[in-house]
Amino acid sequence: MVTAMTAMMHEQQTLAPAAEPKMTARDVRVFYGDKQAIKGVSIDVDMDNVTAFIGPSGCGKSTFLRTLNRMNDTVASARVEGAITLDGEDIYAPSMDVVQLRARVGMVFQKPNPFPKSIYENIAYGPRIHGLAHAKADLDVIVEKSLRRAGLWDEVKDRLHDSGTALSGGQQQRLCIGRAIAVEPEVILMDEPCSALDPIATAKIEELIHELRGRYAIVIVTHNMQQAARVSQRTAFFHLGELVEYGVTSDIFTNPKQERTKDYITGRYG
Amino acid sequence: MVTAMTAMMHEQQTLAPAAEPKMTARDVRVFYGDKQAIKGVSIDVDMDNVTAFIGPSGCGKSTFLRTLNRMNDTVASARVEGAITLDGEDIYAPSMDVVQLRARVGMVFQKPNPFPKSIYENIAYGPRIHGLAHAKADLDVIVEKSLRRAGLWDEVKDRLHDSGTALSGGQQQRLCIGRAIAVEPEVILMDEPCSALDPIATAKIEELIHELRGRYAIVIVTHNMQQAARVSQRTAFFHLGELVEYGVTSDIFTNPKQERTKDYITGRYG
Amino acid sequence: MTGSATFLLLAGLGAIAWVSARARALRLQGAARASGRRDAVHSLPGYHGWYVALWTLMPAGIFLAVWANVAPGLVTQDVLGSPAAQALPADDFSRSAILGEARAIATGMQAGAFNPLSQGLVEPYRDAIGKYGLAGTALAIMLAFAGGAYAFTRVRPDFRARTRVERLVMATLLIASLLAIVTTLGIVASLLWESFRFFSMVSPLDFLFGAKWSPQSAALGYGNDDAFGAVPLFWGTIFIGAIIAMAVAIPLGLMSAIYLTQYASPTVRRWMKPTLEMLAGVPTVVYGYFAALTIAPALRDFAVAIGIHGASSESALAAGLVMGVMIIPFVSSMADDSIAAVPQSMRDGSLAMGATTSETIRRVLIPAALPGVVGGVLLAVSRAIGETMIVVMAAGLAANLTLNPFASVTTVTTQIVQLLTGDQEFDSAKTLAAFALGLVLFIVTLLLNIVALRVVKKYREAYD
Amino acid sequence: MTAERLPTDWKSDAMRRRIARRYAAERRFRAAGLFAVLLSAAFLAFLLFTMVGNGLRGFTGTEIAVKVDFPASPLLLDPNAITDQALANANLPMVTGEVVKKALGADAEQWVAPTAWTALRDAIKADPKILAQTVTIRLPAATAIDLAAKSDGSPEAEAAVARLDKAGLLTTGINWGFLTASDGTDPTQVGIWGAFKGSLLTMLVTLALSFPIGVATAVYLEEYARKNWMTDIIEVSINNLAAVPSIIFGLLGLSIFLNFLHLPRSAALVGGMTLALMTMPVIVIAGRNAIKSVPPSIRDAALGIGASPVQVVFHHVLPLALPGILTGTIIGMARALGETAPLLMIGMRAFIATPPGGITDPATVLPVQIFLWSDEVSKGFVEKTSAAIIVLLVFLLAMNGLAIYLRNKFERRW
Amino acid sequence: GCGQQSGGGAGATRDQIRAVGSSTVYPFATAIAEMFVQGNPGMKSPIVESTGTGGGMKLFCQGVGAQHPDIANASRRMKKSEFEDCRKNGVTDIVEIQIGVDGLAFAESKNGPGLKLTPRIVYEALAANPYGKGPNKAQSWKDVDPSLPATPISVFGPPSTSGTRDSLAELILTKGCESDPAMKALKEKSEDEFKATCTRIREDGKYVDSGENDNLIVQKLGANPNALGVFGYSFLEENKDRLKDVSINGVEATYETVSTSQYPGARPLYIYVKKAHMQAIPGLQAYLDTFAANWDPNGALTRRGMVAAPEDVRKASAATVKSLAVLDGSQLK
Ligand SMILES: Nc1ncnc2c1ncn2[C@@H]1O[C@H](COP(=O)(O)OP(=O)(O)OP(=O)(O)O)[C@@H](O)[C@H]1O
Ligand SMILES: Nc1ncnc2c1ncn2[C@@H]1O[C@H](COP(=O)(O)OP(=O)(O)OP(=O)(O)O)[C@@H](O)[C@H]1O
Ligand SMILES: [Mg+2]
Ligand SMILES: [Mg+2]
Ligand SMILES: O=P([O-])([O-])[O-]
Repeated sequence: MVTAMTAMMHEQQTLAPAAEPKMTARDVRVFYGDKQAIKGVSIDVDMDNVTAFIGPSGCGKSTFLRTLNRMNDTVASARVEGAITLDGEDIYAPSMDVVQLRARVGMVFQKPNPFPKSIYENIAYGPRIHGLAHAKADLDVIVEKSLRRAGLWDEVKDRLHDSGTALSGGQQQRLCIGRAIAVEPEVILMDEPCSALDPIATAKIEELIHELRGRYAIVIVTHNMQQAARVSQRTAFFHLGELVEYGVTSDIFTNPKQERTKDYITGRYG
Repeated sequence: MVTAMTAMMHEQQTLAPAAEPKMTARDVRVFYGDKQAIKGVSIDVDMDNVTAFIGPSGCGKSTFLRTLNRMNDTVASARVEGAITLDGEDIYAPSMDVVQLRARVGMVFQKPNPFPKSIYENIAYGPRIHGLAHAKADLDVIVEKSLRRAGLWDEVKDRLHDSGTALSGGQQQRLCIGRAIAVEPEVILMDEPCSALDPIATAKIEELIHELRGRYAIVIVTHNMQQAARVSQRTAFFHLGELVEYGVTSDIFTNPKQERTKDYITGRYG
Repeated sequence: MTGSATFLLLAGLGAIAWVSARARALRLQGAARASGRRDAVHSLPGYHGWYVALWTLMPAGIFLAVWANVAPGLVTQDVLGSPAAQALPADDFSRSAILGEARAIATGMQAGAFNPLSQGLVEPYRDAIGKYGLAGTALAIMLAFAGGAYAFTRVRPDFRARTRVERLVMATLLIASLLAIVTTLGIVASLLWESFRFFSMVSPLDFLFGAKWSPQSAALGYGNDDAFGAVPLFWGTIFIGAIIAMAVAIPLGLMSAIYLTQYASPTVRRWMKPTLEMLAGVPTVVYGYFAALTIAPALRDFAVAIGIHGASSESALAAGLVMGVMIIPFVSSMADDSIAAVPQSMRDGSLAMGATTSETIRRVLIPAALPGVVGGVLLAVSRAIGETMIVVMAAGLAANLTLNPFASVTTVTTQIVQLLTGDQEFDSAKTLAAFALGLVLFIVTLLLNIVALRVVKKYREAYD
Repeated sequence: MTAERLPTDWKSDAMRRRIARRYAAERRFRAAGLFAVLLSAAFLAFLLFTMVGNGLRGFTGTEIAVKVDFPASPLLLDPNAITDQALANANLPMVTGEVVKKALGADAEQWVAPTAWTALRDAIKADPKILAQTVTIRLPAATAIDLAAKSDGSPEAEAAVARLDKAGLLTTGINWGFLTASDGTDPTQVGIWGAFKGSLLTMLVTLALSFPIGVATAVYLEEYARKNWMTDIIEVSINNLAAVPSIIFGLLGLSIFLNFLHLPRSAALVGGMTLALMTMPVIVIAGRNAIKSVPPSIRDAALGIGASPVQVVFHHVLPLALPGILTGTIIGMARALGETAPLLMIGMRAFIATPPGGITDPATVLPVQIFLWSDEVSKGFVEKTSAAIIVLLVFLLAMNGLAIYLRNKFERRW
Repeated sequence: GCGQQSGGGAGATRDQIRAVGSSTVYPFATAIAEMFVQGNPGMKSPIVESTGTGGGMKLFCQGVGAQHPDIANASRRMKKSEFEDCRKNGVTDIVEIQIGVDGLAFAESKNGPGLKLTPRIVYEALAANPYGKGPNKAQSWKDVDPSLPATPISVFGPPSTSGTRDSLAELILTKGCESDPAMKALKEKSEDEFKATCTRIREDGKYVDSGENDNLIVQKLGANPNALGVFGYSFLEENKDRLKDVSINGVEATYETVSTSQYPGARPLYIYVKKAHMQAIPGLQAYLDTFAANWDPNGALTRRGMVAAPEDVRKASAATVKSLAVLDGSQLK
């Protein structure tokens, strides 16, 4: 299998030079009640590379991802320790406004979850609540731009006022990406964005991620290793709540340093 | 990937000689309302071989399987056309008694579904309703024999009166197989019996299937190709409601005749 | 200045506050946004508007609410001081009636004077009301301006107006939800207090275990001893609500649910289910009327015809039967839910063994759904024993301890109504007994519900 | 391993008989289910049929045409000064009696309703000029005549009806007064308007209190409440309140609203408050279920782009939950509208002949009016009671129907 | 309308008359209420609640003020204890007006056995403890008096707080009880014991206490041919087609016999008015006038089944309506 992987790597884009980290996590521990789901993870996410989190089910990928925009706040039992910064600012500081944080760190979920409103309203919602547009015209511009960036414009431009839920799964997921883009985030977190999609839709999303790279810091959780290999430049391998290995994607897949990583990517478990 | 498959085949048992078919299906079409789910499938199932149905999700494997014991009768919108026989008798003939048919063609489901009764009662249920045992002693004999055949006796003999739902997933699935065996069926249909189980439990069930082979005609649906390769002697590949290819398992995996089969087993889709 | 004018004025002020604060926020934020820092701007301008508007309206509103309670007293003081008031009669009620009338005329709520004395007081009233109205309005406006101004100075691009406004919303929601506790406490307090007084006159043991109920004789002054034995009431309640009604409702409800969920075609189900639910929508007074007028006489004639002794025109059977019919939808919808909650795989498993549908239902579905069904039945029982109108209209008042369904029995709720409507005797044990009965009813239905919900919940969890 | 058992011989006689028996049992069971459904439905049909059968007649009334020769009547009224007071002072009841006697015979006075003179009054008021003329005025018939004309009555009444009919003086038509009049003592003259208005005012109070509070509570509990002892208490309270028998709320209203707070007895305000306490938990529970059924992914989506928790609820959750909340509210209101027992406790059972003007005026409500009429002796009230029941049922069934419709229409699978 | 606020001693007003009390008087009070509205255009209809005489007295005596009723209807005279209670709560000036007479009627279904009763029979059939000789064992009327049929005793009657029940005790039971000389002697010895023996009614189901609703009793009799009902004469009058009278001492309750007090169950009907409310409640005087205008033998009330009071009583009552002379508590029992 390892050879198959390596083959895929060849298609992959080259690694961008190491850059100033956009977000940093230091010794992050997350607890659900008494149960520790993340055990001291430190990681840097930079602007120019797509970072992939891989690991077997239940290892804490989603949990960790959600600490990055404090979506874990919505889980009553969840408790986060350690330090996470965005542009050097501690996002768990009391002075941090969560609402603003989430506008800056957007999120795309596993299952496409458009609002049961029109396509237009789906995109316009974020700019509206954040006061990014004052006139209808501004909003129109934002909607078009976001849909274009999400690669959905051509498919939906004639039916902007149809319901977002009437789109196909892949279109819905691109709509959600467009919705996240519309508030001009700095970081986009994606939690298994393709796992509910068919291969063609998946290919589209992967292509989109390529295009968005550089403009936003992107973190993507996946348990499809081929996908990680295809879309990311850096890969973090989680196991049982620990960050086992973090490095350049091609290194991780071709030359893992840790035994556990190797076992995982060669399919011994997971 | 193909090579990996072939390696697995070597462990597989040899194909039994072609036998008198136990069940035959001729040009079977199934409709859910207006939607056609099965498009003219003809197939023979014999006593001595395990037959596997494979194919991508939604291709109609379960639907076709359920026509074999008329479980589709319970779906109000389902309509079956074509001819299916059991020992030469048309099972859709008005004179066919469904209750009897289902006792003769047993079924095991994807998710283990023991009744919320004791282990003993789970097994005894079928014999009781069919009046196969008259005295308690008869019933005890049947329960023990069925549990032994299902490979569960040693694990549960001391707690026959515990609830069947208190068993582990793999044990529950064997209990369900035991339950099906208890009414002395002639055919056993299994719809992805291992997909809810862990590898160890899966191995146990596969072993059980080996042991049951020959005594019952066995049809198993799976979308784990390795499993099909391991347990079956004949494999039917379904795609979009059609039977694309049907033949000796090792042929299908090493030397598929159809392009679609080949694409599927090499992982291009599904 | 009248109340509505003040109200309009304040509303206007609030609107102005909203608009101007919003405009200011918009302007300031435009500048801040240009600076480029994302957290330079916090809340949408609208939130600033709301923040300032709330500060404008709330203090003034609270003040007005207080003022509305204080001012009439001040007005009356003023009027009483006027010369015309000297002629007022001394007795309080006539006096306040005259004052009230004068005020009604002064405020234009009444046209002419019924009492000549009040005519003279109209002018003083008008003056006083005008004076205090003006004072109140002036103070309220001052407060509005003060509040608004304070809030307005806080409008800055990074001011967290949204957080403040949302905090108020949250507080409102919390307060609303506390009302449930207040209500419960109110019920418990009123029941406990009156019951306590009752039990200081009648021993709780006599009440709970006594077999003779004749509050009438207690009221006639023959003493409270053995007049308040509630056992016949409890028996009547159980006989009608838990035995006869359930004997109707359980089989019919359960079998209807089974038929509609397992056998009926979708069309039949679509029509019959709401039809049966309509049985629960018929008001109980209609059932009562029906039971008393149609069912009870028929049953009595029947009983007499077959020679049953002691048949009464307000038989337990009539009330129980009709109540049972009313309860059918409760039982059937609970049974429906419970059966639907049994996983489909269970049903498939049984059918695939060659069981017939009825065997599957009786041997697999019902046993699996049993806790849910039992919970539903308990809820239905609790509903039946608390049901009032049917028994008030169709059951009797005779506190009999009998097993004869054609005889008349009485129930807890009937007696509560009897004791409290009409017969409001002097603070006798008799009136208070109604509250003691209410307390028992409350506790019993509470326990039934707690148990039922437990059972249902536990069972639901088993399949989740 | 135990000895092998031969495969079952399904064709054996014993097996065949067994299967026949099982199928028979199956048929019996199924028939029992059908029987249960039909019996329940039949009961409903019987109830509705009885009510409609008895009640339709309540919407009709009988009138007797009486020739009135005003100049010859003992009426002293100045046609140019017709005021309410003047009419009230004119002793019209006596005049009416005389007029009827003159037109129809000495024993005819009891054929017209005791309140028949109001018809005379209204005629004069409508056109004072008739005071100088001889006109034919339709006077409402007395209960006995009314019943005899519509179905069967006492022999004397039947005889009178036969006589009047022969003379062509009797007409039976729709009695609009039943929808516009209020309670009274004469069954031919009573109407439901007063009780209906009382119901309306009571429901208004109930809705105004229970809907906002109920929805706010549901939102708080479902979306914001942290799991702690207070939330637990609120939750337990609400579940319990939903199950408390309605009469207990009446006891609460009596001892707190009337005896402690001294709010007005018999008023729609108190009735509405009492019923609101009863309706609120229904709305809370329905609201919570509706809110719960909004998929969490919608909340995640909104939170994920930086909506605040309050925005999430007000922009997304509530609009989506609204149909469910409304369904619950309608059901709760329908229950409140049909409720009788608690209102008896707070004195809404008095004789009130003028419709309430506001929520603090004494009032009664439809179901209580039904209860009161059901206790009236006069046989004329039987059909009026059933007619009032029809009116109430029409409203309730419409409300329940609307709720069922809403539920089916908006029942969505996410 | 709404918007009335209380506070500062001024303001609690009511523009509707409010009457509570006897169910026997209720039909007359509502009829008068109706006539009052028709005769006084613009006035709101009085509120009449049927609570039973005793219940009405309790509400009536709770105090003076808008939240308390203005009028108590009674089918018996106010009791001393009630008067005291009123006084305690500040209701001192009470105007007593007799509006008419009613008979305590005994009736059975049209197809009933046709009983003929005397106070003694009624007493022996209904007393809890006839003549103090132990619990009442009579099961059928025949057990009480051999001349009567053997139908089981079953009497629907009013509850303890109703004036009708008091009348039953006073006019019938006590009379029947006194037919035994021993009881007369007991009366001398111990008033209380006499009362208990003579007026306490059995509670074993033979006497069915039917709540504050005479109409209900009427309806139940229709369905129960063997039962006897006790209620006001007007209800009997209204239901002549369904019920028939049961004579007492051979006298049937008719308009004649009741008005001349020849019928043993004849009793006066009263309304009690708070003088303090006369000034405060609009229309109260007019309401009383309406009563006075309609209680003549050919007035509207007799058409509703009331029996007019003798002429002298009517005159006295009319005078009271004018003068509003206050009741002197010392004459009460
Ligand atoms: N809300 C929660 N409450 C309690 N435990 C939780 C919760 N969410 C997740 N967990 C636990 O935390 C651990 C990490 O879960 P997480 O969802 O982050 O895994 P994951 O790597 O994303 O898995 P998957 O690939 O299945 O999505 C798991 O053991 C999970 O059971
Ligand atoms: N009850 C039903 N009503 C309508 N359509 C159905 C129903 N059950 C299945 N189908 C449709 O029939 C087609 C075949 O479904 P089926 O369940 O047989 O597929 P499958 O091969 O078993 O898939 P999987 O591997 O996911 O179990 C699908 O398109 C499915 O959506
Ligand atoms: Mg995850
Ligand atoms: Mg399948
Ligand atoms: O209601 P009563 O007339 O019997 O008091």
